[in-house]
Amino acid sequence: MDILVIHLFNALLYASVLFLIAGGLSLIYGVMRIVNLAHGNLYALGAFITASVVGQWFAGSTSGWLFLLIPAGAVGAALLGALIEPTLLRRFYRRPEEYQLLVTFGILMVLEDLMRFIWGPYPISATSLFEKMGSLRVGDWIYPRYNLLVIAIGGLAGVFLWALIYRTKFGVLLRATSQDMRRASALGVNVNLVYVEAFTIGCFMAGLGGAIIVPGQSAVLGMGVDALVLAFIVVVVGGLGSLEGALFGALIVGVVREVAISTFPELELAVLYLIAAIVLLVRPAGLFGKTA
Amino acid sequence: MSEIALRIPAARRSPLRIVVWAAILAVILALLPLVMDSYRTLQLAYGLVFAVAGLGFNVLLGYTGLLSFGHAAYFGLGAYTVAFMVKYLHVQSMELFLLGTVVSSLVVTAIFGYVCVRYTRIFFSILTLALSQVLWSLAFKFFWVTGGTDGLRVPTPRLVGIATSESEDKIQFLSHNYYYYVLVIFLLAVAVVWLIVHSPFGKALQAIRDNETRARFVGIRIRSYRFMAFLLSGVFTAIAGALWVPLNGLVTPDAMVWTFSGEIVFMSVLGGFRNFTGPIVGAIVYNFLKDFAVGATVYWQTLMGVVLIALVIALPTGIVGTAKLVAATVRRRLRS
Amino acid sequence: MNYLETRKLTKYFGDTHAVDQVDFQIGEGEVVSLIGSNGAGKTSLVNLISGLYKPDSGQILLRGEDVTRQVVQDRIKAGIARSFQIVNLFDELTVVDNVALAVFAREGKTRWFFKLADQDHGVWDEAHELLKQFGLDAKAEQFAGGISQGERKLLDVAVACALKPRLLFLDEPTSGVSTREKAPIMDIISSIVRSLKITAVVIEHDMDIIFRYSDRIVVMHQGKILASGSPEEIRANESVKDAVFGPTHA
Amino acid sequence: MSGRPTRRDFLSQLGVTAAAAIGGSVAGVGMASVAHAQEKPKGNIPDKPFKIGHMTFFTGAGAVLGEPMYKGNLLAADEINAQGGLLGKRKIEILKADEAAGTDANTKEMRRLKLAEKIDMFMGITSSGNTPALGPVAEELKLLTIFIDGCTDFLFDKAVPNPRYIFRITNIQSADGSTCALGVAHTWPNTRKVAHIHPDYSYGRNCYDHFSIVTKKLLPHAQNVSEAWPKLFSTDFTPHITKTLAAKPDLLVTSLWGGDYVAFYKQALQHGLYEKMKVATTLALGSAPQSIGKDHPEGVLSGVHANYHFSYPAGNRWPLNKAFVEKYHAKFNEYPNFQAEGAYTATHALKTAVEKANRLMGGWPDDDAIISQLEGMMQAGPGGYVYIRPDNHQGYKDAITGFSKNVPEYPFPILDPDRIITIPIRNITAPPGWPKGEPTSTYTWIDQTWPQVKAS
Repeated sequence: MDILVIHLFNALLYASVLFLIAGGLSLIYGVMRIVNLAHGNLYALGAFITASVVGQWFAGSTSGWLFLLIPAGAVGAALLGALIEPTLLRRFYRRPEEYQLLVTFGILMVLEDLMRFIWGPYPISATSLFEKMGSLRVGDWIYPRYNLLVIAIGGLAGVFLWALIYRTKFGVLLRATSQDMRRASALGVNVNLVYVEAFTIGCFMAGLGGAIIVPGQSAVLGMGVDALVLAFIVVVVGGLGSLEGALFGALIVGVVREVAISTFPELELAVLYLIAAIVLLVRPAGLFGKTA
Repeated sequence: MSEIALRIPAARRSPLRIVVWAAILAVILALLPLVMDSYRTLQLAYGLVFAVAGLGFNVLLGYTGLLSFGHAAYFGLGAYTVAFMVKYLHVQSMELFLLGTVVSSLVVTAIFGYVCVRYTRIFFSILTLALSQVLWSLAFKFFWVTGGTDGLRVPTPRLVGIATSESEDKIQFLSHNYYYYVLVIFLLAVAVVWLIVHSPFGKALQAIRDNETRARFVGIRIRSYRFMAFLLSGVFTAIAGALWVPLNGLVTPDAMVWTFSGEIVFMSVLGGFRNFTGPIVGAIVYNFLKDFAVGATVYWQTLMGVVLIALVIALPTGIVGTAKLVAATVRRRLRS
Repeated sequence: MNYLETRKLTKYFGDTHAVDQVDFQIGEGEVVSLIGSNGAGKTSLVNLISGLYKPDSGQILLRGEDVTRQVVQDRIKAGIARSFQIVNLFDELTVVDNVALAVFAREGKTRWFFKLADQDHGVWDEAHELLKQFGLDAKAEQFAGGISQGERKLLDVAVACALKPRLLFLDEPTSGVSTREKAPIMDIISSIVRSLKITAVVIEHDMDIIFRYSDRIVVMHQGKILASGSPEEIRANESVKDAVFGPTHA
Repeated sequence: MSGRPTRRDFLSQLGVTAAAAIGGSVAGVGMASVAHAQEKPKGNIPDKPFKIGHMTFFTGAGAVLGEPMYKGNLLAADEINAQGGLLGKRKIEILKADEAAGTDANTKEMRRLKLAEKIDMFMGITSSGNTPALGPVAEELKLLTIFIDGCTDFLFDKAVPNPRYIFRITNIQSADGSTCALGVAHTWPNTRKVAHIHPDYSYGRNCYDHFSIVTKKLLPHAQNVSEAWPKLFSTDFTPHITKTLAAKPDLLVTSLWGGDYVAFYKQALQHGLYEKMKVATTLALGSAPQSIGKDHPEGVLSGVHANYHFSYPAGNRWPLNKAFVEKYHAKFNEYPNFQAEGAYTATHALKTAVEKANRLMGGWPDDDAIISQLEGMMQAGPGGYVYIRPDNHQGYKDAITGFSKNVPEYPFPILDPDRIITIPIRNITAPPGWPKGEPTSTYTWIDQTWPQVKAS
């Protein structure tokens, strides 16, 4: 029985981080109809920033205030997003997809190098926070408390986003722009502002995903490209542009991965692509998506 | 509309004139190894191989309007087909390799194509990407068959039944005998693809690209045409993969990974995918460019990334498209 | 026997009855105008008959033969063609390519891989001939995306005509064109349709055009057929006035 | 049953020793190569630079291994250049190339370096996926090459069975799994239930295979109770840890390395994994010694690629090591790993070969002369002697492993100096002439020639 709880925690842990990455990707697609291939790099950027702020600048500190520095990575990723959306991406919304994909592919390459330039080749992490929280006893098992914090943050981010989109004025503007940009624009919505805000929120989520993992895991070069492929699987399963889809997609991927690792370790990798392929076969727009 | 206004329709030229131009180009390509060092010749051989892949890829992107982000799978499939034929069937003949590649790629693209052509736009891109990653993870996982990350080695093949002796210099072989072999296949591929895209079938593909609904309403069965285009595209890309293996000497799952698919897209856009010659020029230039970047700096990714971003912003029609536009402007100026 | 007949043809979009149990007939060689306010179901009816939509229920009979389940391509073979309200062209092909493509498709030649399209002189001669009839021959080598709106409307019809249809649906052939250009466009279309004895259904809003060019007028309202008759009969019909032109239009 | 040796007998027959090692192979012979290094070269030596193309991971997650490799090469080149260069004349110039560009691009780059940049020699390579790709290319190019790592058995088993131009300096991959298993058999002979966590690529599988075949011979009662194969460069090992804990093993064997191992041990600590089982690793302290914190448990069998750890040979016992570690630390502010040592030793082996060849024939030696000197060379490096086998051009150095221990001198754990385990490499790798086998020649050699020990 206890082990089921542990497995559930593991699945939720993975799903929380995936939801933050894929949710951001999906949000951006939903509003701007652009698939950002550099999205995984924003996740990596969040991880590197938080790891260097918490793990390097304040390396000796044991203060509890350090927890408040975790979102530094999310803020950094959001700032970068707020910078590249108006300067680079905006001119591509009316252009064919191949150009959108390629410009973000170019950004991916540049960001990958930029992180190496700033942080060097070695993995960095911020483990003091992970250790500080210690472990929790579940029957015969002990489990890191920090992982539960990650799950909580993932859940809270989901609730917050839901509230933002369905319960605020900004959410109304966002949904209006997403459904019909021209009409929203005609009705006096500042579409450009909505775009930059939506993109920034999407990047913030990706950055937060990276930021919350570094106390327990580490920031390594190349993590962004891997994360992007996983996020793709999530949005393919859940439906591109759907936040509920991202949530369910992340949960499905989290659970399937946990089951695969503990029962068919050989399939850890392949099974995720297979789910994506099968879902696409049955429901091309994903479980929660709408076909264009 | 604005992008259409930028372009000029290709003038209808007599096939004779095109054949003459192609022949001149072929002669130049055939003479280049005599004046270039063996290293540059090898680079050109790589460029021609990728050009074959680009030609195939562009049947889908440029002519059918479908952006595949999974073409590395077919390239890698061709490469692995050759490696399997060496390992399990002890075949050495390059012609048999090419034949085997055509067969294997027909089977796989038929399955993938059947699935993929039901969708368009970004859904098509993501589906092709996901399916290519399935192949990649199989190549990666089934190491007892594929060698996993170690990959599979491919020795010097027999060309038109002539074996090369062990003692012969491999670089000499690759930059001469094999270069000309690649050149011949490349020219054949150019001829075949050119014919296909200029056939009524090719016109139908372009019609589907431009306007799916209207294409249906002139009586074209969209899906089966897309499926045929998918097959053609996959087979030519797989042939490129088969040609590439002897040059590289080894195939690993890297040849199937999605970022390599991105590079194939990069090449086509670099040359200009709305022109027949675009992907050819793009593949050759890309090859020299990446080679230069990797040699010049450890931050080669930044260099390539900046080139890509600058390209899509400033020269969306690629090298060939831009060159045509410049030529047309100059001609207009001269006339007035 | 009617050339085309629908029986209780029905299509819903959610709760909206776009086409509601419509029985529509047209005789061979007739030119019928389909009128009604926006959302009356005119275009939906054409979309059902031409095969763009699948009906929820009802039947479509072409020369007495049930074609309800046929795919678009088979209906085209049977002689049904159409143009579009919002121009549907192959924008990145030339004007003559647009027409030639329809000819190639009609002759089943688009399955040919290894034959140069440009060398099939029969097809190109036919395409140019058709363009001449539509007054578009001067624009033959321009991109279809680069010609004027009026020319695009004409080309849209020309592409449909290149299929040698027996039954042609023209969905607002003069919409989006200035009033001055409307009559010349309709003159060209009408003369071609009449000379080839094509059965035609025209959706239009411009009443002058409707009364001038149609043999018969069918009025739709809220998914149903409200009235059908000669231009004079329709002009006199009070309920049509209310439904189509609004009560104030006296 | 009389034919079967006991485990203890067989281990001592293999030469597995664990002690406050004096380093048998290390003592006495001393600094021969260093001592007569500065003889005046014979004949006319050109003074154009000697170009070495150094390809390793400068980007991506592999850079954690690549950077130290380059630094080792750089340090040795600086030392040689300070004396005027090779034979006092030819300064070493290093051209960097990024291995992360991909196998295909690497092949091209090697060709470019040789054909366009006209390099005299090629060094480097981290990934075991890349040596089988580049080895044959180097042979085709007739390019003198010393691979530092890329340690797969596959290179000299299959890809280049009869090398002429290529050499490899670090140990063979199969030695990692075998050394780890011998360490376990020696230290924890009562192990019954074994769990595995390996990165899912050839290195992980190779470690798994060789650990398994050795334990089959030496620990007949041991059985596998769990296997997990996380992707290389993963950061979340939570499910793999859960799976391992659920199987309740006596021992966990893992070949995770670099950032993967760091993330793994931090997470495992919070799950109490180290308290519930013994842990044996193949590369834990190998990739970047300073990246492991003092929170890492002591007494973990800590592999160093069966090759080198900067703390051994310790102190003044082997001055080459002391000097190397000090210079490296002074220059780069970090401690060298096996890659740095390998690249450093390889560069000095080149110097030795060039000097010897010059003494024999005078002038600048051609590649064949250098190769003939490298073949069969016994080169003293910081980690002890490395012997370059003439038949397969592979560097052989005694395998070492040990147990993690915190000492006051370093802010990270090192190998417990009192319990270093060394094994003569020839006893755990297939000898010359052994037929090529699957998955490796060493595997079939162990399987067919090692006795099954008596169950105790």
